[in-house]
Amino acid sequence: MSNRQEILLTGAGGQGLILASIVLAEAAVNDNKNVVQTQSYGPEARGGASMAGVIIDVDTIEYPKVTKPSVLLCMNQASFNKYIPKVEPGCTIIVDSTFVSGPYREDYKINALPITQAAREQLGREVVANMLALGAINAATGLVDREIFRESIFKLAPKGSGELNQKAFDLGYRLYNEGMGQNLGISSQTPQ
Amino acid sequence: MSNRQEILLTGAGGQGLILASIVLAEAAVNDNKNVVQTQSYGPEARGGASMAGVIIDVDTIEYPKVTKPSVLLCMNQASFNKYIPKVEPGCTIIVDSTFVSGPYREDYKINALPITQAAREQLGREVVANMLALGAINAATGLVDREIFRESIFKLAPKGSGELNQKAFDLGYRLYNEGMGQNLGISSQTPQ
Amino acid sequence: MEQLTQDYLRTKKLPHIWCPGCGNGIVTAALVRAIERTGYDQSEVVIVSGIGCSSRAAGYLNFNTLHTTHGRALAFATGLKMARPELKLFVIMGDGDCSAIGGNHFIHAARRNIDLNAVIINNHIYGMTGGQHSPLTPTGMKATTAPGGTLERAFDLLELARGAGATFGARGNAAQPRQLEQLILRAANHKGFSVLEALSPCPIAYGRRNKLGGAVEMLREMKDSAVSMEKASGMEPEELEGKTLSGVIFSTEAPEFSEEYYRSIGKA
Amino acid sequence: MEQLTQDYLRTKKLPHIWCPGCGNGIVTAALVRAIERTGYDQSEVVIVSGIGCSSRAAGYLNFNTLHTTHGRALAFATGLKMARPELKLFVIMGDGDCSAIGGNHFIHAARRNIDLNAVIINNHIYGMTGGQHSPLTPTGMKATTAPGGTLERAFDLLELARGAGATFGARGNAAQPRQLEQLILRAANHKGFSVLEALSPCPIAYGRRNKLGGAVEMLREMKDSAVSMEKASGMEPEELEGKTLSGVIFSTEAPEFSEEYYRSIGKA
Amino acid sequence: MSRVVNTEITADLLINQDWCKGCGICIAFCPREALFLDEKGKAEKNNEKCTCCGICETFCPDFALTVVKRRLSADGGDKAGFNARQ
Amino acid sequence: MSRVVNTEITADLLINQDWCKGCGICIAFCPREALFLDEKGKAEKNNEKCTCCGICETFCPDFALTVVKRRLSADGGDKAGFNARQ
Amino acid sequence: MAETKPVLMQGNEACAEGAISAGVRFYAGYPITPSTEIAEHMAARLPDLGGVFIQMEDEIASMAAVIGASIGGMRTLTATSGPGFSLKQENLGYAIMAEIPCVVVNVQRMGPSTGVPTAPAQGDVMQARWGTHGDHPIIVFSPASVYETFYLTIAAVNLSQKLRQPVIMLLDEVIGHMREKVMIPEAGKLLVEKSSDNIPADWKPYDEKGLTPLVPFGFGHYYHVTGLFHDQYGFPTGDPTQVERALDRIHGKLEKYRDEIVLTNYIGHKEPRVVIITYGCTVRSARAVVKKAYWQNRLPVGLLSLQTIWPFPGKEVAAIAKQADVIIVPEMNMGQIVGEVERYACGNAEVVPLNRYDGEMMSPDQISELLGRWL
Amino acid sequence: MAETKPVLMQGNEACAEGAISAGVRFYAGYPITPSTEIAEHMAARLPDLGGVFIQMEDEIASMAAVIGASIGGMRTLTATSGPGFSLKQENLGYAIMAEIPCVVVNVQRMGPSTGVPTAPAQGDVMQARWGTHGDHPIIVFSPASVYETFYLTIAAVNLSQKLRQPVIMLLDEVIGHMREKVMIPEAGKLLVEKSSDNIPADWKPYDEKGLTPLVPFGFGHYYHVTGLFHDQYGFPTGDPTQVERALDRIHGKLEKYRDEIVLTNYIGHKEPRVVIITYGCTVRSARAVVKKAYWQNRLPVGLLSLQTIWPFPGKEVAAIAKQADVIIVPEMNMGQIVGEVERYACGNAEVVPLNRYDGEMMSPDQISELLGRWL
Ligand SMILES: Cc1ncc(C[n+]2csc(CCOP(=O)(O)OP(=O)(O)O)c2C)c(N)n1
Ligand SMILES: Cc1ncc(C[n+]2csc(CCOP(=O)(O)OP(=O)(O)O)c2C)c(N)n1
Ligand code: SF4
Ligand code: SF4
Ligand code: SF4
Ligand code: SF4
Ligand code: SF4
Ligand code: SF4
Ligand SMILES: [Mg+2]
Ligand SMILES: [Mg+2]
Repeated sequence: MSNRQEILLTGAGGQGLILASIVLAEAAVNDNKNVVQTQSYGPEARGGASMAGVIIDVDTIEYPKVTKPSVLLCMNQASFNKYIPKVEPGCTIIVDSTFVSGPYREDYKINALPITQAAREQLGREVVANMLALGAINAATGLVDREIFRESIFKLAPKGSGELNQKAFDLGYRLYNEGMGQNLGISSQTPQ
Repeated sequence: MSNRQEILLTGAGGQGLILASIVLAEAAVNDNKNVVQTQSYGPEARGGASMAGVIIDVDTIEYPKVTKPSVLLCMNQASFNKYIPKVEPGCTIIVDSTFVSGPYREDYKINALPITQAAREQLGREVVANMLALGAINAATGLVDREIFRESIFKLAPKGSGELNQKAFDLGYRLYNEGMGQNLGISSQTPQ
Repeated sequence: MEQLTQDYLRTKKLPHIWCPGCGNGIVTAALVRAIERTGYDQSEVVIVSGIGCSSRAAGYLNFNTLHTTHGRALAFATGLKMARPELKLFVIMGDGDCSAIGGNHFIHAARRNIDLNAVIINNHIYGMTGGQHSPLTPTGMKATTAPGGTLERAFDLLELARGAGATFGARGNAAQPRQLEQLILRAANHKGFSVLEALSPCPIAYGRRNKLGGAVEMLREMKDSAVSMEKASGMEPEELEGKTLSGVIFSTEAPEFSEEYYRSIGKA
Repeated sequence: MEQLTQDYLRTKKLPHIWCPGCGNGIVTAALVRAIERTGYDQSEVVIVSGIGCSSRAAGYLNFNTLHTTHGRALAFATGLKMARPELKLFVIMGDGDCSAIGGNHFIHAARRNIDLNAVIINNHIYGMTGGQHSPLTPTGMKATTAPGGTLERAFDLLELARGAGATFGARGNAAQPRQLEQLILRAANHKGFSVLEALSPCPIAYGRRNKLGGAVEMLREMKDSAVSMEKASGMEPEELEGKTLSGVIFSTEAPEFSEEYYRSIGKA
Repeated sequence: MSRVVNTEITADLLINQDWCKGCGICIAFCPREALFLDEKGKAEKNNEKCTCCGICETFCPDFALTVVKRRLSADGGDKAGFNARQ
Repeated sequence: MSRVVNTEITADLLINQDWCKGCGICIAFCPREALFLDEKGKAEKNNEKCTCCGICETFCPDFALTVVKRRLSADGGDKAGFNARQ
Repeated sequence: MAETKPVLMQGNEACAEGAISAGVRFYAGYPITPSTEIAEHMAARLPDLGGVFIQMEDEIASMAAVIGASIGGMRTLTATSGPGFSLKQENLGYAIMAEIPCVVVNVQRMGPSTGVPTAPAQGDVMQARWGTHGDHPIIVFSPASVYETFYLTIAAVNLSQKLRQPVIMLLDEVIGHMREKVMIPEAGKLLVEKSSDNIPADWKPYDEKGLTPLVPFGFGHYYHVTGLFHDQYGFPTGDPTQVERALDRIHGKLEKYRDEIVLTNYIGHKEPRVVIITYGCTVRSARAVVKKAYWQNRLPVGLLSLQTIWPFPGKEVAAIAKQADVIIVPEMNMGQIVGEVERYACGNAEVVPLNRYDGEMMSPDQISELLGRWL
Repeated sequence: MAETKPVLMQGNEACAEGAISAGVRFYAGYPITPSTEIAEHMAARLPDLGGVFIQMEDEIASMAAVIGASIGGMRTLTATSGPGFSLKQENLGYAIMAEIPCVVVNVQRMGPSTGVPTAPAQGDVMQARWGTHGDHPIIVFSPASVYETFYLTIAAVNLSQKLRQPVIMLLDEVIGHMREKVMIPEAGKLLVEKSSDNIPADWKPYDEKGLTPLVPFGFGHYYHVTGLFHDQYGFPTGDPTQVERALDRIHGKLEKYRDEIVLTNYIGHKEPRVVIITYGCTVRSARAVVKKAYWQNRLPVGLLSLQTIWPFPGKEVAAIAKQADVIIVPEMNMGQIVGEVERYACGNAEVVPLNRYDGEMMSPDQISELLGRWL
């Protein structure tokens, strides 16, 4: 189980996290890895919190649920508050500073990136924030071959939106690389 | 189980045999005996064969079904054909010769009485044939105290018909007593 | 009837289990004559029924016969019709079967306008279980579960069907067996869901308790109170009091569901 | 709404689980205002509901509240009403809850004319399970189980109720909340079974898939297509095309079941 | 048996007493009073009166009555079971 | 806060932002264009424009809007929560 | 209890009368053989008692109406048979989850499906335990006589009220339809055990502390009743801790009051070699056999009859398995309770099923023939 | 079977796709979480394949429609979850009695009643066996992965056809909703096993001689189908001999083909001291534990996973009980299959239940903690 990577995507309903987890899982499959994707539903299908997990391994994956995330994405404050205490310090943490205002504990390596803001301002569409987040995650972890990932995104995107989504993915890379210096538990962005 | 009396009333639906069995059972209760009454239903509630059993005992009655009848009443040919082979020679058998034409085997003590015919001709009402049959049975067996039986009949009869039903019961006694001599397995009546 | 009986009835199963004078046999005979007149091949005809005295008819009819669970005949029939739209399905139900436990499937078959021919034998009572009131028992009539007369209001089965979107509704009765045959035929020729209510005497579980006389008296009363649609249109409301409309009560057109479905998948 | 909210809503349970822009809240608010206007004491009012987004309203209403099983609310309510005829029961159902799985209880409550106030929140879809078509989804509209648009015909819920014998039927919508409140009040004051169909937007499971815009657009369209009974009577059939009748669609009188029952046993 | 003979067709009312339950419906609805119950309670007909009109057939709940029409065929024989109803 | 003052009654539109989900319905249906979404996506009002007509209250799916009318009582104090609707 | 004049009574009637004696005043049902007489008896009796009889549109609605009426504060009963019992399962589960008292009678008939509607069978024993989805506790009584039917129905009503838990009366067709002499209390001497009328001020509908009476609707306690998992106040929750606690609590009720619930009866030899374990009408045949074998012939045999079949009397069976060499389990099915007996016998005694499933009652002869093999 | 490109697939989707691969062309259902994706997938796929998708008015109607379509000769499937499964029971019993093939999927959720609709649980295991009234045989599969879901659904369809017996796919929410990499056959390579098309001239719908294919309606065999006990021709009978024979025959089918039906899988030590027995998604947690304990640490442990839970793999369990000292039975319920394990272990091994019933998946930690006690 040494190769097991557990990725936890958290945020609010409507932020496209479940779709992102499926895209990630699909990309991993195309990259010839074993993968399991799960999600948690609230008491109802509507509103509220949203959480999806992806496990990637070269071995067979037995237990399908995320227990010790190696990657955590928090797309809103509530999920940040809830999940940060549950991960171990080694975990790669990416938060959307558009919605999350900390506090960024010093003992965690937290990449606070203005994900939704960048999607809105630089691509004109908030809805692609999820792909942008995937770009940032892959930039940080190299979970999946970048080209295969891009292709997978194109394949799964709704008709006509393939390129936009790929752009968002690439923007995620850029954002992550630009933000590299700030992995200090403190976001460089003032959240609004 | 030495005192166990099993009475089997058989015939066609509509001949009032189940009611007769209930009246007999009620009479037995009033005579301070233990009693269980059961009936068998065909595949449907309508038409076809009808069968009711009454078990009377001074002891507690365990198994509630009739297996070795001590008294058998056959109110039509079909039931006669079906049940006669199932009883033991010691059984008291009463058949309604109005509908049953034999054959009356020599090894059985069969009382063939024109039950329905008598009800129709002497009382003007075929429907009381069942009470008439009860009279004949009690005459033959003395299962229940005659007076208690008569009272029970009055109690259970539909309003206004108590006396008619008692009359039928008494007529059953008379019929049995008149027919006494013919317990030879051969009916004195020519069935029509 | 001889040839029809030989062909379309399972004569080995006769005599049937119904009580003397029960209207189920009269309606069944009319159904057989109507089926013959539709011109369908015997192997294309399916009889589906629920549970009840009336539903036992399926066992006596020599077609593909499906005796289902209580109240669910139309749901079984819907599946079968969708799987094999070329078959001609008659669905025999009792009043309880159709309108009590089966009420939901009835209104949904009407809504979908699926090509099933519902034949409801309405004896105003649960016959098979010995005489409990049904949703078609008229208010005030007695039943074993309404010893003082039922307080409930009855459905007008055809109005219910109409409200649910049915496109054909007709009412006949066992006392006018030729007209009944004719109505069944018209119902069968209607494309879409058709409802045929056949009034029928149950002398044993209904007539006796309500002192309606025997089968003959019940049939006579049935005949006397029936008023055809044509006649009714010329009558005053007071004259119609206590009468029962008979004939085709309504008939309209709408897309038939199985056909629409197969067309939508490019198969019709 | 402040005092009403404090008294009649379980404020601790708010904000509710419904999506932004969901009409359930608008209808629930109208219901609360109408209940206050009936003058019933809070302790006499019971809210019964089935299962669905809309049925979750029961949990937010500060009365005696009974959240039952899917489709069965009216059957639970019938038992409760018969046991405690002095209580005032409002029965909240979704379109699927009431007319799909619950269709049979609906028509039988109508037939019995039992004094229950059915409030059906019709969003034309199964909201809670994510957007499958319901018997009230108009033909051609899309749903997860009808990706190409549903082929089925829809019920006219009020015609169904009428056909089943209901004595009161009204239709309002979330885009006319004052009128809706008024209609709920009139339904509540009706003696016997009353049916109030409240059209309501589900922007998430219905609007989005059918490209109807957001909640605001759906409400605007709802308002535009609503035509009151009075207005409609003066309109040509062509003008009425695509319009929805609103207001009290029918109202008649008939004996109420629980009252009849208690009278029959000498208790009323 | 009753025979209504015209040039080509003879007709018969057949009674299947095994199926008859003696309900009396046919008797009540026969326009000719041609039917009665025999001593075993089964329907029986009066040949003189029956016109083979077929009404009783449609009324019998037990499929016990059948009007059979026989067309005299070219070779003079009977074609039994020919069914004249449409 | 907006106050429509006549001799005896003042009215207020209260907004419970904790319950507001920012659906925008109130904004669309306010006849005065008195409402808008603030930067957190919650409804906020323009005091100048609002007449406390109460329309938005009936439209809000989240029970987040309330028009409160206060009657000036004899002793000059406010009677909060008086409910003017019937 | 003062017993008076003996009367002749049918099993189904005894069930209805027992319920009435225990204060049941609401019946909702849908007719089905062989349970219909219960409905018919209720239809005749309840109106005069000021109670409610209603025939619903189907069994699902009947179950729902009964729950609704219970929430209104009435004691309630519904009766059905196999096919209807299957239909009631969803709402039966609701009553368990929402802890609404009610008594559900299933007069068993030969299944599966429509089967043989008028024939006796004991085929619904496992269904009575497991018929509704999800883990749930259940109490099931199986009377062996008209007399037991009367008294167990009373116990069912009272236990149901006390524990706020549906109770099932699982009758055999033989018991439901037979008439027997019984002694029942004088009319008027009602056997109603009242659940407390004094509701504490801090009453919670699902108080974790233990049994808490149901406050009917209409008394100013604005609580919520739902089939979702819920907290002490009845409000929905999906929180794992609360879910687990809720399940523990509804199952715990039955464990805590186990001795009030589990009724069995042993007759026969003190140190038996062969014991018959059975229930329902089969007890009658077994008793006939054991009476003869033990009382007449002093053979080392015994009979454990189970009035309560669920919760299963495992303790009692385990104890017997340690004494006896052989346990015979006659049932009018293909083997249902025998599985539980095997489980609790745990290899300590040989467990021998004896099954009859042809739609006829198990006869004493069948049992004694098998018994003979070990004696 | 030629396996091709790996794809990411959801469990519910795999169930639908498996069914389609096995020739299912008819789906009737009613939506319910967490099974709805099966319906939605069928709604998207079947029309293009010339098949029928219909959303019925409720679960009862869905079950009925599926049976109707099967009689019309189509291969059919319906899917639901707890509450809907309870509602389907009556008609499921009909399919068993009338021997109509069909596959019924129950994607389990946390019950009883409405419970926690989105939470996983294995609470319907016993209901799947005993949910409908009367003695009846049943086949129930419980897959542990998306891959198994695909192949077991194919097996379910084919077995159902061959035996003319409904088969139940009992999925866990976890399995139904998770996506996994799977290898499935190329499109077009259908896995349909055809039941014979050559109908013998003397075909009887319920031939006593053994398996006989269903001749769909419309081919000139005017036979009768009923839920009543019936003779070889399908006509009702209440005759005790025939009733008994009919029950023996429908149960006998499953015994005769037991080895085709009962699928289990053992991994681990050859002479284990502790064996875990489990099914469904719990297998995943158990396998994680056993892999570590046995493959990494060479401890004497093993895992028997049950793909088939009914008919219960009693033989396999009995064999293990004779080897092992301890059998651990982890289940996401309060203990259901463990009862069967105890029965077949028959005292030969200590049987230890491990239960989780808070709406969360059983974790490997829970299992290894318990396992640790014996190692
Ligand atoms: C689920 C179920 N509930 C109840 C029954 C019992 N039952 C059989 S037929 C019937 C009603 C019969 O009445 P109807 O449908 O009017 O038919 P009829 O016998 O009058 O022709 C009932 C309640 C059953 N078989 N199944
Ligand atoms: C017996 C049963 N079947 C199915 C479901 C799943 N289910 C829950 S709500 C619902 C339909 C919701 O639609 P509707 O009644 O229109 O209410 P809405 O959510 O749209 O307000 C369904 C199918 C269930 N809970 N129980
Ligand atoms: S009970 Fe009524 S409906 Fe049933 S067979 Fe007899 S007469 Fe006919
Ligand atoms: S899904 Fe639709 S009905 Fe349900 S809460 Fe959301 S908007 Fe409302
Ligand atoms: S109608 Fe038929 S059953 Fe009745 S008496 Fe005439 S022949 Fe016999
Ligand atoms: S055929 Fe006509 S005339 Fe002859 S018996 Fe029948 S009804 Fe009478
Ligand atoms: S209508 Fe209500 S929820 Fe929507 S924006 Fe306005 S205040 Fe907020
Ligand atoms: S009260 Fe009237 S004017 Fe004021 S914001 Fe609301 S709708 Fe606009
Ligand atoms: Mg009827
Ligand atoms: Mg809806």
